[in-house]
Amino acid sequence: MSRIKVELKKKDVDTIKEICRSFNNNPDELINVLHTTQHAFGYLPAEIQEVVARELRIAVAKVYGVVTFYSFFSMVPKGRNPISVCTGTACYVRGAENVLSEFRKELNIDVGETTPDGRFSISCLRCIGACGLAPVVMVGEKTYGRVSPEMVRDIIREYEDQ
Amino acid sequence: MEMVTLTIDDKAVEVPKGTTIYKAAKKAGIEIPVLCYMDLGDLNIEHKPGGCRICVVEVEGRRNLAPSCSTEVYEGMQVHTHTIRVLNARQTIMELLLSDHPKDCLICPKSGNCDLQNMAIKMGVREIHNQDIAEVSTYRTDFSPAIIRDMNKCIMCRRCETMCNEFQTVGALSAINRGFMSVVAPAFEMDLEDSVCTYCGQCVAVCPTGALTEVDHTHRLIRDLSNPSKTVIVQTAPAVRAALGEAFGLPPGTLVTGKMAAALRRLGFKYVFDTDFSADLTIMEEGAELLDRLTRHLKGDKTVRLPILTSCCPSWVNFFEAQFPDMLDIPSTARSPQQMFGAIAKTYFADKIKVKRDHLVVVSIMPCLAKKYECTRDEFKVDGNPDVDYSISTRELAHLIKQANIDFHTLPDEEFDLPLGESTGAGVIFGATGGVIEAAIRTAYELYTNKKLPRIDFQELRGMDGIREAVIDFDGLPLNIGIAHGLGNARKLLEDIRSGKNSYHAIEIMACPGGCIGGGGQPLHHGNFSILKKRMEAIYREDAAKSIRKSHENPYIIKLYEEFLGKPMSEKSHKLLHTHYVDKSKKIIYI
Amino acid sequence: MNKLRNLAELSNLKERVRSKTRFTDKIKDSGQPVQIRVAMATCSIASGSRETMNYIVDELDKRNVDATVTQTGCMGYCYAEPTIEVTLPDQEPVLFGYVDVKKADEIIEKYIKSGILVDGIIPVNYKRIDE
Amino acid sequence: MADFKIHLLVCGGTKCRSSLSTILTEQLRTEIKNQGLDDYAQVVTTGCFGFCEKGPVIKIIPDHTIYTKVKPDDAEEIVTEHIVKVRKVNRLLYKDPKTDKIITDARGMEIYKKQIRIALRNCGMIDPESIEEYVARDGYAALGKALTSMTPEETIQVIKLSGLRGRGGAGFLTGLKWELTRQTHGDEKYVVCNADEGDPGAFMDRSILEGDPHSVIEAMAINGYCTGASQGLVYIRAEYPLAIERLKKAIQQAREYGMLGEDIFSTGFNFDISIRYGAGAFVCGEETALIHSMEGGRGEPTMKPPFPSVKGYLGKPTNVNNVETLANVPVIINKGHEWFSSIGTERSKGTKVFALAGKVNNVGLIEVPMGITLREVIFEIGGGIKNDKKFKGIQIGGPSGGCLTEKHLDVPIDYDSLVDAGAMMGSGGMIIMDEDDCMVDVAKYFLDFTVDESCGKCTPCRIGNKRLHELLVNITKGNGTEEDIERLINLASVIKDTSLCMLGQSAPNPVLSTLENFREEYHTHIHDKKCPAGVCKDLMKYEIVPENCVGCTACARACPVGAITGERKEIHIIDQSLCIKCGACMDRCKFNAVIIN
Repeated sequence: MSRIKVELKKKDVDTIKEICRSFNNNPDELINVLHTTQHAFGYLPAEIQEVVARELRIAVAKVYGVVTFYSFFSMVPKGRNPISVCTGTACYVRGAENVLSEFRKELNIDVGETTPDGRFSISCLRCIGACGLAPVVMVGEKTYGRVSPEMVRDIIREYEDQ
Repeated sequence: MEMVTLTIDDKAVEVPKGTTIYKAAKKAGIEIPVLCYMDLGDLNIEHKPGGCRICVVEVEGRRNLAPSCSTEVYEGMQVHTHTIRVLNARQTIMELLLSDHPKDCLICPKSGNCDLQNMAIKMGVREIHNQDIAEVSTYRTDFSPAIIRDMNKCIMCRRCETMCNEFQTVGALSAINRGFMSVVAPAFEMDLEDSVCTYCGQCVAVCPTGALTEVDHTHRLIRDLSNPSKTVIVQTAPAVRAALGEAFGLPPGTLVTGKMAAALRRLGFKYVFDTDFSADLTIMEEGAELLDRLTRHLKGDKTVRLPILTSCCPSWVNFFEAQFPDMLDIPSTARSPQQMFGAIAKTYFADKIKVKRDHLVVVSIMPCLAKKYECTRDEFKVDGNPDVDYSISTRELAHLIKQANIDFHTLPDEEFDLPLGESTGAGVIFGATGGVIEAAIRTAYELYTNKKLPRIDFQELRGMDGIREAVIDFDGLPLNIGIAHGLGNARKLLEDIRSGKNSYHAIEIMACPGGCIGGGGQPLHHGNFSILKKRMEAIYREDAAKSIRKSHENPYIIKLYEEFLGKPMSEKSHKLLHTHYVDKSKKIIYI
Repeated sequence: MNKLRNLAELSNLKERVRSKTRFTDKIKDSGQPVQIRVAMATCSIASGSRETMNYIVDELDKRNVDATVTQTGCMGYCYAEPTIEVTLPDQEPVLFGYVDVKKADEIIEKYIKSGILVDGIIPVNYKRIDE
Repeated sequence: MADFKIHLLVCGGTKCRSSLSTILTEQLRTEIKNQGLDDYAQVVTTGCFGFCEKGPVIKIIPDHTIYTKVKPDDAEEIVTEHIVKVRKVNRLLYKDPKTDKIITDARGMEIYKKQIRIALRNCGMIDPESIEEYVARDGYAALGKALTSMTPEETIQVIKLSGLRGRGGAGFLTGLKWELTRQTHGDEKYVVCNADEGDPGAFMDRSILEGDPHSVIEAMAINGYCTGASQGLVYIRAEYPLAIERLKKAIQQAREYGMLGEDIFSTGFNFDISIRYGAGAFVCGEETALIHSMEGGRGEPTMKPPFPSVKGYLGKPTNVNNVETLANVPVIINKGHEWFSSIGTERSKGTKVFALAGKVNNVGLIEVPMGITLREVIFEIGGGIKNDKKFKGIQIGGPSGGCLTEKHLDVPIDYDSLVDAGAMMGSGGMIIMDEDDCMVDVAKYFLDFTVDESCGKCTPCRIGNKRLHELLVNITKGNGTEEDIERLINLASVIKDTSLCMLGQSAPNPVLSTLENFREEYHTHIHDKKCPAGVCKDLMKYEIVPENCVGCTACARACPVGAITGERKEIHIIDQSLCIKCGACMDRCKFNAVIIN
């Protein structure tokens, strides 16, 4: 898992401590804590995991083991406009693979990567349950249905100045 | 106990309810091959993740094959351990494991002593299909001062993870990633050196492949021994002599002190010394420190903290430096015997034989991997030159003896050289859990009470229980002693101290099961405590056979103080024989 | 305090809600306003049901139509999202599919105001257990 | 404004349209106009009736007549007879094949209603964010009934007798599972709702939680009452934000209304629910992995026994049930086990919710009685194959299931028949595939999924499935050999035989079932180096037909890798060694000069 070096500010550490406290510093709640923390910071760099481990009094190796186990957790920041291509079965048989490769080609990044300007990142997800609209692409919170490779450029253009 | 009867390969077996098929088969004399499974019997750790699936067997009426290591038997169960279906499955699984494993057995440090290799031989895998299109999981090799992690060779048996987390509670290792790329690693795949690893070596001791091995210094040693400008001297730790024989087929518990000394001499060491000597020295310093703290405490000095903790185990030192930084002031400041030996060897002894410090190479033979790290610590260097140049493990020594074609069995028993080879029984028992504190009491009692010890053997301090405690009567003063071996047990004691739950005066802690006799550098005991017990008996046998059994009566120790050090805790002693500890805990740094 | 302390209180609540809202295909007595349910599950929202619902609420208000609009879960017709169900007084509920803003306008104007069916009806193809 | 007395609803479903329903609509409209009935009758097109084999279908309102197999030529007769003379056109009426009776009034006839909604009873019916609407639909009556008039044992007995089996996959008898937890002694017990719906292409549980969260809450409370647990946990996918939001609201409301909390219905029964989030790991659908995940660890499965009912969450007895299973529970309590067990087949009772997706016209969420055939689901409820393509296969049970084919269309959908056919019920994903889908590619797709989702704990799943996937990739690249098939079969069966959990044990199913049902497609890839469906890129060759090429250079400009060369006005050539098969040239060519070979 690739990662970047970050420096935490005191207020960031306080935020993490507060999150852990809201789950009673209970190690059973590690995954909920990580969810909340990722929500607050956008990703889970090593430094944040160190704080979480300390607050919940568990080994940081364990925290890292959990972070790398679940695909939802990321150690690199996502783009400002995270693009998620659904590769669930319904989307796959309706051509999600072609849509995905079009995004990769257009943005010149691979799945799990972020464009150098930090604008876009691509990830795959398995079924958001909108199979009726397959293939489905999400950009941030917005869902695009029945996406064809031809639509990819237009979708990207919508976010170009963001 | 409720018993159940089952048949295994048409043999009827009766076993207690809850027994696994593997153990039931064993009872019936049927050996089922296992790979990830590890039974550390007396340590109360039975590692059976059911991960490798080599041990699968056929159970009638069951849809799929059952992992025998983790499937419980039931009444009337019918098990077949070697059907064609089973053999095909085992062979296929073995082939799968090998398809994701380097095939550099010829130069692998584990070759010849590798569970995976043995299993491959047993399974008769002769071909790995489609290897040309098979992706192989690869990881960066991690070189630390003591342990090398080559995770390309990891088969995910997870034994190391169990030792590191459940037994030692160090928490340096965890399974990471998922699926094909899953592997055991420190957090963020950082180097072990940067992690909380204590180098106890228990992971290395249980690793079935070449994934975790010790840093091998035998090549360096051969080069040094062949360099005429260098004077190479050696010290051997107490626990080595009680286990080295196992590597040559001798039964566990065979003492090979004399043969070992002879072998070392034949290997070309100029002087063959004994760490037991510096163990006696340790007692002088640590004992004095204990008495000093104790006396001040009894006088009401509030700045003194008790209990005093032993500090001769380097893994234990690493442990409290990383995980209990708030308690750095309670362990004894006395250096470990290995380091005391080095400090004296490169000053007192170097002067005696008129060899310059940097021409003198001090090598230690240790049952331990953390010792490899300990001698690299900056505190133990003078102008960059280490007091102990490097440490090799019992296993490496055995290998070297074999390599040099020395017939170990026919070697005569030889003595250690003087002066740093003379020791007392107190020095010997450092090798077993409880031994350091017993040695300390033998000396402290006499110094404190000015009376002769009514008895020398303190059975109440010996044994294999993870945490033990005893009260020793110091002529009216009841001295509360705590003993722990295994860092998991040490953690419990430390947490009790932190919360003020116990009131020990002195505590001995050893990181490995059984103390140094179960060290990470010893011939593999596979968790079999009977082997550890045999080694322990050997240690106490050697103690009992010694004419002098109290450290302060060692004539060469007395001479060392007279000629060189002055008295325990003198200025010179402080400089050469004591150390300080550093806070190695991860600090949360923010801006 | 909303707590339901016993079965009688539960049953009272049930009757109270039922008197206001229709939950069956059976035609009941008049007196209830037009009732509109908009499917608002993930796939509906992804297809624009939120826009449809907002439009309907605003437009009914603007056009002075007395109606209740509520959200509901997945109606099952993913292929025809957004879907809405319209129940006119004294009529069977009718389900419409592909209800974008334009369609919604048509439904309000023709069906809700005048009872004229428009294209895009989805026949209910399942049995309900309370009928 | 016209005041239509009669509405003619013409099915505009894809299947009916293909049998000329569009022309029929026009004919009807013309006829009505011709007969001057413009203000009296109106033709409206509708979505699919789910009665496709009898299409095109017309329903006439208000008298509920249904005409089947109506041809455009029948328009005049229908208008003249039915509307003007108010006489039914008998020959077009539906004849019940069982009784041979002609159905004149379609009301209550419901022949085309193949679905029964039990688990989905409130979905699309009530406002999921209103506990009051749930109560209005008999909500919390079952909890009240169980708490006030039934013992836990009696309640379990009802569930047992109903024959309800777990809807999450394996189909274990729900009542039995509850009983096991009840019988285990423990100071504390837990009930868990498994809402970690991970099958790609399945969204039944999400729909239930989004549409009717209270039914799950009520069932969990009943589950807690029966097993002796006062704590419930919902383990839900973090990818379902709407479901989470509605569930949270519902839990809050249930507390407000006293349906959760202390002394529920003044009976002294305490029960509350908290939520734990999944984080994107399919394997966490497996109960032991789910429990480890809830404990804050890696979601790795462990050996059973011990079963969660004995040693589960925090080492306590734990009863795990799937969302859909739970959604059935209140109805069973309310309507009785006899009612429930009257639906379905001998060994599979009740209904099953499926997410019908893929190349089918009516993609959607359906709930059908057990025992219905695949044909009915695909061709009636599903409205047939999209774009009139040829049906090729149906994947049931997601990555754990199997791919069934034409010859299985009349297999009844129930736990046992599906297993016999080589698939499994699974959680309810149903993906329809047509002639454009390559079955080797589909197998590869599912393997890619399981390789990605394998936890890595056991060898056969960690390495074995990876190797299976590599073999499939090799075949789709045209490098496969006949021995690879043998190898696939052996490897697949060993993986099934030796993997630790259901994920690994069932991962080879898509390979084995496609090998079984579509072996010739593998052979074509291996021997002819061709992909009949035109999916496997490496077996495709883009070529320029010299006769059609005008040398416009459009293709060469479109090619992202510069694989096309040629001077203006001269025939262009594609360098196969450079071509990445993106298809850009083909899209750009206006002269049909680029073809796939």
